[in-house]
Amino acid sequence: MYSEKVMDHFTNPRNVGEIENADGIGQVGNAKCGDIMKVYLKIENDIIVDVKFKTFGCGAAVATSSMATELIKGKTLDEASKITNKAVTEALGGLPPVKMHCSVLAEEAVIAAIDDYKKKMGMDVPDTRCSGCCGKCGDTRTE
Amino acid sequence: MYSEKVMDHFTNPRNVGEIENADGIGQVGNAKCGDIMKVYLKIENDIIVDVKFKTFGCGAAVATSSMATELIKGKTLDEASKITNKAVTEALGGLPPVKMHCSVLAEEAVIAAIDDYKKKMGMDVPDTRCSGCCGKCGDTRTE
Amino acid sequence: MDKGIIYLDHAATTYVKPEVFEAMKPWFTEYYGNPSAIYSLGRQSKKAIEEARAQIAYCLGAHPTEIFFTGSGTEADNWAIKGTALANQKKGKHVITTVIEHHAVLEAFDFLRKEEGFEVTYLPVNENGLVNPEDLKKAIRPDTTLVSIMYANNEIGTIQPIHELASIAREKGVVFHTDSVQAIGNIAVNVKELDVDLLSLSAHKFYGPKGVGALYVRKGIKMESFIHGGAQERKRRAGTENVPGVIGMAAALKLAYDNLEDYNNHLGKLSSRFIEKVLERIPYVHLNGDREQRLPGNVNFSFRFVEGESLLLMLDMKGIQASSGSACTSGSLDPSHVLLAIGLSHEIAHGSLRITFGEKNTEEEVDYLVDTLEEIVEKLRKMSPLYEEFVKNH
Amino acid sequence: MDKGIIYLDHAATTYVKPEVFEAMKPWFTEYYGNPSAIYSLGRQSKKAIEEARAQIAYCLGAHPTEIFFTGSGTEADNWAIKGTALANQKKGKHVITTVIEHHAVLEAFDFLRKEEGFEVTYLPVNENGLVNPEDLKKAIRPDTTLVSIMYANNEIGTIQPIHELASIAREKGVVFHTDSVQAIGNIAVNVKELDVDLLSLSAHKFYGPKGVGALYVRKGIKMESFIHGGAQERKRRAGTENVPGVIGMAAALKLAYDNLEDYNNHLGKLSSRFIEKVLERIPYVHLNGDREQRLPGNVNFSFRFVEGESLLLMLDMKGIQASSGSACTSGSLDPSHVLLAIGLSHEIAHGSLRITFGEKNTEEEVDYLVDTLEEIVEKLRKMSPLYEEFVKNH
Ligand SMILES: Cc1ncc(COP(=O)(O)O)c(C=O)c1O
Ligand SMILES: Cc1ncc(COP(=O)(O)O)c(C=O)c1O
Repeated sequence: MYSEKVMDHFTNPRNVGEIENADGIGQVGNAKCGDIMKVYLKIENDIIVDVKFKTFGCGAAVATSSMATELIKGKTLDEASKITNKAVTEALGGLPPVKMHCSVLAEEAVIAAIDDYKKKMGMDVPDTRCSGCCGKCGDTRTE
Repeated sequence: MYSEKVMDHFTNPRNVGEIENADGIGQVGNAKCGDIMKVYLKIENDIIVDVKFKTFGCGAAVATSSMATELIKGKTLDEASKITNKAVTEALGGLPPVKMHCSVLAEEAVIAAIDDYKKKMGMDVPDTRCSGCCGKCGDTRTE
Repeated sequence: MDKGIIYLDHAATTYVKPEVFEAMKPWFTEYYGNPSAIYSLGRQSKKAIEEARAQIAYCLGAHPTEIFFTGSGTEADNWAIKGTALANQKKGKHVITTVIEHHAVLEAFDFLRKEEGFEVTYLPVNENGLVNPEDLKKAIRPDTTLVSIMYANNEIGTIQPIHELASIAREKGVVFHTDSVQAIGNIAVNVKELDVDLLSLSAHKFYGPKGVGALYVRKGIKMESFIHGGAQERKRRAGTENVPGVIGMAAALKLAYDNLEDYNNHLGKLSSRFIEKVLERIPYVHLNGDREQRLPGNVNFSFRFVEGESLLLMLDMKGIQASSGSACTSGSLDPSHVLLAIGLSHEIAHGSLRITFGEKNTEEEVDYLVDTLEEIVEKLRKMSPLYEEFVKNH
Repeated sequence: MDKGIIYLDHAATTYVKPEVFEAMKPWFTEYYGNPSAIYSLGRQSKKAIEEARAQIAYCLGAHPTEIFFTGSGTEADNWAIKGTALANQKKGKHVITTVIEHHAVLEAFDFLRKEEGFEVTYLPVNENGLVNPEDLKKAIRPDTTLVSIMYANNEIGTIQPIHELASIAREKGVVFHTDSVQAIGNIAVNVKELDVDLLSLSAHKFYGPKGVGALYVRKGIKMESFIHGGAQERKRRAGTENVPGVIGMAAALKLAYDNLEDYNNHLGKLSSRFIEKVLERIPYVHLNGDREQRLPGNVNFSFRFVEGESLLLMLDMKGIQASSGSACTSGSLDPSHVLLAIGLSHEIAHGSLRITFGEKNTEEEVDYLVDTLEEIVEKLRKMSPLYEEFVKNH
């Protein structure tokens, strides 16, 4: 089902944990959907110097969380904001079609954490960003 | 499918053949139904001294023909007239349900041959007797 | 199979027992005649499948002419439900089932509802998964023609009071079907004692082969054929018979009935040990299903703050093969309809683990399972934002 | 099997080839995981059935997602016909088939006709059993939604011009199904070259196991599910997969395709020898079916004045296992609808004998068959009142 890379990130997820006094925290998803991801950011000079996550979810959710945090670590906020579910999945060598929505969760959690930081800093944050399932559950339920 | 006794009568049918100048000949069934039986009788003093048959038909048709001729051989016409398909089947140790109509054929052929003799002798013969399938084909087709 | 595998998913399927396989073997390559053929090779096959039918009938307390072979438990369910509902639709178009049926039943009813204009009443269950007979009584209407209630649930193992339920239907003259796919082989099932009209089974759930099932149809029950064609199965289910399959099913059922008590005791011991140890060692755990009215080999737990698929994957890495009602394991995004029906929240339903023991499992395996589970649940909770939140708030 | 048996009924069923059985074997007892399960044992089964599907697709020139496993050829036919006719009934309720189809097809159409209010046109065949494409052209109406024409006939072996027929349907936008249960394994079948929409097969006709078949469904074809339930077969055919069965089917099909030319030559030689010798030595014989457009291993004779069942029983006593279109072998009282459709009288149809050769048959067996036949036909004619009459009149 899952590729070796996915299984590696699931079995040995990178960056699991919390950051005390994190500069930005984002949580998306909900227990109803079966997937929750929470991201903690430590930011210095607009650079993500540390990132941790906690995820309640399936193998793909854990693996994408792990990969997404790896991808943004050391990046500027601008670079990190451009993270896409496509990039996360590609870095993992693909996901089964029914699991694609999990990669969206990781993208959204990262963005939510960045937004949280920006809000705290008094910066402008577009309202249109969603958090939670964004209807993705329903989308894939028809598979 | 068939009992040993049926198979015995099918493999070694008794009384197969014709009788030249037979005193009574009966033929029932038709090729449409897949079963035809023809019975030849040699009759002396109201007693069936010889009987032969020819049958076009399935294993059960051949076996019942054989058994029916055995049953009437040496009998008086009156006794022979009372032959029933039930008696023939029982003597064979039973037939599969779908094959029961074959035993009717043997009964009818014997009766037809006796009737033929009686007619030749100028005796009264009830008209109601049927010859041929007597609708039996249709009856069992719904099995 | 790989040395290290501990198979704990006997409700999903079972291996074919060696004795069963031996019984099937000659019918593939040696005695291969078509049972419809009249020559010796065919008659031999015919005789064998009729003996298999008689064997199965005997085990179930039925008459051989009441047993029809199918290609799966799902086909048996489909045929039973569609076949009787459609045959009796002039009498009425109301049918009854429960919210915790297997998809094979639920989707057959969906078909009746959506394609054939039937009205379906879904009986609820209590928090243990039990149907209340009073609910059935109330649900039956003059236009009700069919009730279908599963014998034992595949997820939580709850066993329904089928005799009581069937009697209610009988009294009102309504046809009663039970999907006994999970029950057969685990508990003694007798159609006459139960007084049911239709009953489905599937060989691969009791150490028989996959791809063969059967439907018991009480004599006189009016129903349509489902698969049309040749004259097999007394013209009610067409298709060349799966000769090795039905022979395997009969052999497996006989073995099951011969060893039922020992098997039950064995499973019961393993289950009790497992339940006790888990409750003792792992906090925030919920045992699903009824404690008494359940299949002896079924244990269904929900581990809070943990998601089922992750749990399964980690167990798999330790060689343990188990199942979950988590959405993620099914391809849909909703967790098991059964777990929701007994009142679990989505979160808790997502964290379910189903263990179904079988004949070869041992107490050592149970202990290994508990050790492994404790470790994995802890690991997963450590990375669970739900657990983090819970700890902060308590 | 008994030493002395000569099996000449390969159109009824075949034994499972040893290589095929070997391929199936480990999947009963060793690798028994449910393909829907996510742990390793399950994934292994899933991988195996997907490989089997790919293998079958490759042989047939289809895409793997176009292959669906079923529990028999009959189920594949039922699903194809009912599934498409019902899914397209808003477009129209006229469907077309032929008078010589297998019961699996004819009865599915009967169902549509009697239960669902469809109108069915039955195309006739000529005296060799061939459908005239012009007849199909004329039969298609604006409300026609489905045409089903068998590839090769199971009784007389006649092969239809499927590509030509399918093209006619394609032109008019009508779905085209072919029952290729008898063709597969005997002749090369490629769904893309044929340009058909649906095609049925059954493993036990090409040295695979009984109780497993498949339906090719061209991508984009609108059809309803037939067996509802779990998410197997991409939610289109529910039920736990018959893992050893589909693996056996794939192995058998591969073997068949790898050896098709040799197999054809072998069968062709046996058939020619048999036909020549019979025509030379037995009078009043009629060869049924087309001399050119026929399955290489099929020979169907009618022996005048002789009834088929008796013939079969006597052949059986000599160890020869063969088949007949006689009414008596089918449980009904009408002879084969196929033989009547090609214009045989009842009498001649009753006297038919179908010989279908297989890989292990030899020329010696053919010679023994001819000798035995000559003897038996003579014996039966001697006791036939029809023959007596014939002789008297000639
Ligand atoms: C032409 C044809 N179609 C369909 C079938 C049915 O296949 P099965 O026996 O697998 O149901 C058969 C054989 O019985 C057949 O010869
Ligand atoms: C309760 C229940 N009913 C029906 C089925 C379907 O049986 P099968 O897999 O043989 O189609 C299953 C198992 O999958 C089951 O557990």
